[in-house]
This record gives sequence, C-alpha cells and structure tokens, in this order.
Amino acid sequence: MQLLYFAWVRERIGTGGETLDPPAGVATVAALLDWLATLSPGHAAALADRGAIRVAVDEVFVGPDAGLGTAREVAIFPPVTGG
Amino acid sequence: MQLLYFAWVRERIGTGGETLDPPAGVATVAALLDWLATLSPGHAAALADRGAIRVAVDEVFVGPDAGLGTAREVAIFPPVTGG
Amino acid sequence: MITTRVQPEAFDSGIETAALGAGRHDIGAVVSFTGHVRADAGLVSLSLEHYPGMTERQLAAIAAEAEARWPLLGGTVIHRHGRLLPGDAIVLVAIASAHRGAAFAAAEFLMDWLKTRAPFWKREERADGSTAWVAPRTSDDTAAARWEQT
Amino acid sequence: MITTRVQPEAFDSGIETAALGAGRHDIGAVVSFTGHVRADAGLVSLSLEHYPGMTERQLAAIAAEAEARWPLLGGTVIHRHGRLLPGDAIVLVAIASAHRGAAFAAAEFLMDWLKTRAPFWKREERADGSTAWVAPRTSDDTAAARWEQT
Repeated sequence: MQLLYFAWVRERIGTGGETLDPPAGVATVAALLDWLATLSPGHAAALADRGAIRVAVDEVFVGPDAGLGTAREVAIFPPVTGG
Repeated sequence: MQLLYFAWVRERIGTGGETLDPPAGVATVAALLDWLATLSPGHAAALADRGAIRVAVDEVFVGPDAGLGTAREVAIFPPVTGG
Repeated sequence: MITTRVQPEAFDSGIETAALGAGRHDIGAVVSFTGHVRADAGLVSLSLEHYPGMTERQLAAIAAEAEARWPLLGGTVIHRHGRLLPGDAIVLVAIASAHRGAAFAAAEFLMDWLKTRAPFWKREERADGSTAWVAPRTSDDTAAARWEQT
Repeated sequence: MITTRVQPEAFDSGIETAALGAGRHDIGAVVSFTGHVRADAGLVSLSLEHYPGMTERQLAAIAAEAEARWPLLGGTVIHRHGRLLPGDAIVLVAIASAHRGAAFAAAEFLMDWLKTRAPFWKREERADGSTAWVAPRTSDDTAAARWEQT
C-alpha cells in the first residue's frame, strides 16, 4: 500500500510517503491510523490528534469508518486550506 | 419648472423636456401628472398608465404623494432598466 | 473609495479590475462583474438612454451605500450609455476587499441596485427594423429587495 | 465546459476572464474572483503544497458540480501552488452565463468548495523567520455548508 503524507503530517512523520504492508487485521481507515501511530514517535506525533486528520483513499475523501478494501493509495493530511 | 422626459415618456410627449408653469393648485407629484395629462394628446398617452410612471424631483426618486415645494426640475420616466 | 463613471466609451474590465489591486498587499479578494449585450431574439443593437446628472448622483449614492455596508478596500463602477452591439460590455462592477464574502456581497448588491435604482433605459433594435423599450424584470426587483434593511 | 488548471506559474485574471466572452453573443454576465496573498502580520511568503493527481480530480469534480447546478456558458478555474509573495494571485474563478444570478452563485460556490474540498495546504513564512501551517477557518466551512443539498 502506498502511503502519502502532506503538510504538517508529512513534516512530523519525516517523509512525503512510504510503501507499507499493513497486517491482515487492518481493514478500516481508523485501524490503519492506529497501526501507523505505532511505527515511530514521528508517526505517533503526526496522528495524535485524530480530529485534525483527514484521509483520502485512492484520491477520494473518506471517513474513519471507511473500509480499505483493495486500496492502492492512502493519503493522510490536515484539513485543507486552499483557495 | 423644468420638466424632463425619458425613454417612451419622451417619445410619446414628443420632446425631451419643456419649461412649464403649473397652476397654483398643483402641489403634489400626482397633481402635476394630472395637469400635464391635459396639455396634449401626447402628454395624455404618455401618462395614461400611472403604474408605469416614475418621477424624480430635483434628481431624487419620489412617490405620487410627494410635495413639489420649490422643485426646480421634475423628471418623468418609465421604470429604469439599466445594468 | 469606489470610483463611479458614466460614459459612452468602451472599457477594459481586465485592466480596470487589475488596477484595484496594483501595489496593494492588504487585498485578499477581487470580484468583478461585467454585463454584456446578448443577441437574444434577433437583437441588432441596444441603446442606453440615461438622465445626465442624476445618473452620476445615483451611482455615487449606491457606491456609498455599499461602502457603508461592507469593509471594502476599493472599487470601480462603470456604466455605458449610447448605442451598443451584441457582445459589447455595458457595465462593470469591480470590488476589492480583504476577504471574499464582502467582495462578492458588495458586487451583487451594486448590480442589483444599479438595475433598479440607476436612471438608465434600454431600447432594443431588432433585425426586422422594429424597436422596443426593455420592460423591467420582476426578478431584478426581487433581487434588489434582498438588500432592504428591515 | 469549465476549464480547470493547477500550476505554479502566474496567470493574468483579466486575460483569462476576457477569453470566456470573446466572440460570444449569448453571454450576458461574466463574474470573476481572484484571490491574492495578503501581507497580514508580517507575512513574507505563502507556500502552497498540494496533492498532485487528486487536486486535478477534485477541481474537475467541483467544476462538474457547478455545471450541474447552474446554466453556465463557460468558466475557468486556476489554482497555483508553490511559493507566493504578498500581492500575488493564488486562485481565479471566472464564470460566464446568460444572467448574473447564475454567474455570481456558481463563482461563490466554486470558491467555497475550493476552500474546503481541494487538497491544498498553505504554509506561512513570517518576517521573524518562523513558519506556520494555516489553520482552516470555521467561516469557510460555514460558507461551504450553504451549498449542501438536503
């Protein structure tokens, strides 16, 4: 699975993306975030405030309960501030 | 008193303006329109539909009950259609 | 602060709008509206008559009202008169503000009030040679009524 | 019909907006919104990060939504990314329609949705050398919520 990180999520994790293979039990976005937060202190810091985290699966915004299914690309970032 | 006419009011009366001296009893906009309508068939045709007539006294929109006071310039025209 | 002009000459909306923001670092939002002559139903030309003197006075009053209602950082209102052809620009309202909400609202307000309170009258010339004065649109009155303060 | 672009290069709002109406006789109203970088509180620069691929996809989806909601005759949406300076234009939304109501509404809708649904993130660089990611504004969420269909 390709993970992408943007803005301060990227800065705290220390990379713009990584390819990871989550354990079989990780079936939802919320479960993925829980698992990612165990990988390093940077991941934990980036994901500590779940209310400030947004996720897109294969370029579509989803909520924490969304299933990962056959997702190829999961992007994790703060609320957007464009315009 | 300087009278000004615009759009189809001007066309029906046949002039863009005229200087007139209304009788002493003509004290309101409505009375002025009544008096003007007696001046010629063109004036009568222009002012026949009072619901389609708008008036400005000294460059300020007013209603039919407005007093003429010391008005110098009274403009009579259809509802505006600019923009 | 909002400049108003009544003129027969054509104008360039892009240049007028860009001028509002030139050299400014406090403006976050610029909204511009340009009205054009549409060639509906065989229209050949649109002639705008106005009331010289009162037109300028009304435009200035409408602009002052917009400035009183919203925190604006500049604006330009231009309304043409005379004979215009399909595609020609009739009217420009360009507004600058720190934020988009005020800029959009003021621009819409100015257009709604121009449509219903500025002394202009449009006469259409059609392909068959006939001419007709444009009737006011109820939708313009409805739009303008949004801004009435109760 | 609405063209969308994501680019680091500067753009000219006047030229982009004028292009919508060129040679057309059915367009009565052109509304353009340009967002600029404000130099609030010692801001030196604003850097926009985006999500390549998803950004283009979201802009196209937002544009399609506007076309479905209003009878539009053309439009251009441009959003820049990269490092911008005070006064620079960040975003353009230009919309053409027969009448002003649809053009104003679609332009406001597009801006509200861009602010809340397009994957861009702004980082401010300040005169003291510090940087900070811009926090989302509640007012943007409120503005976007106006358009939710119930």
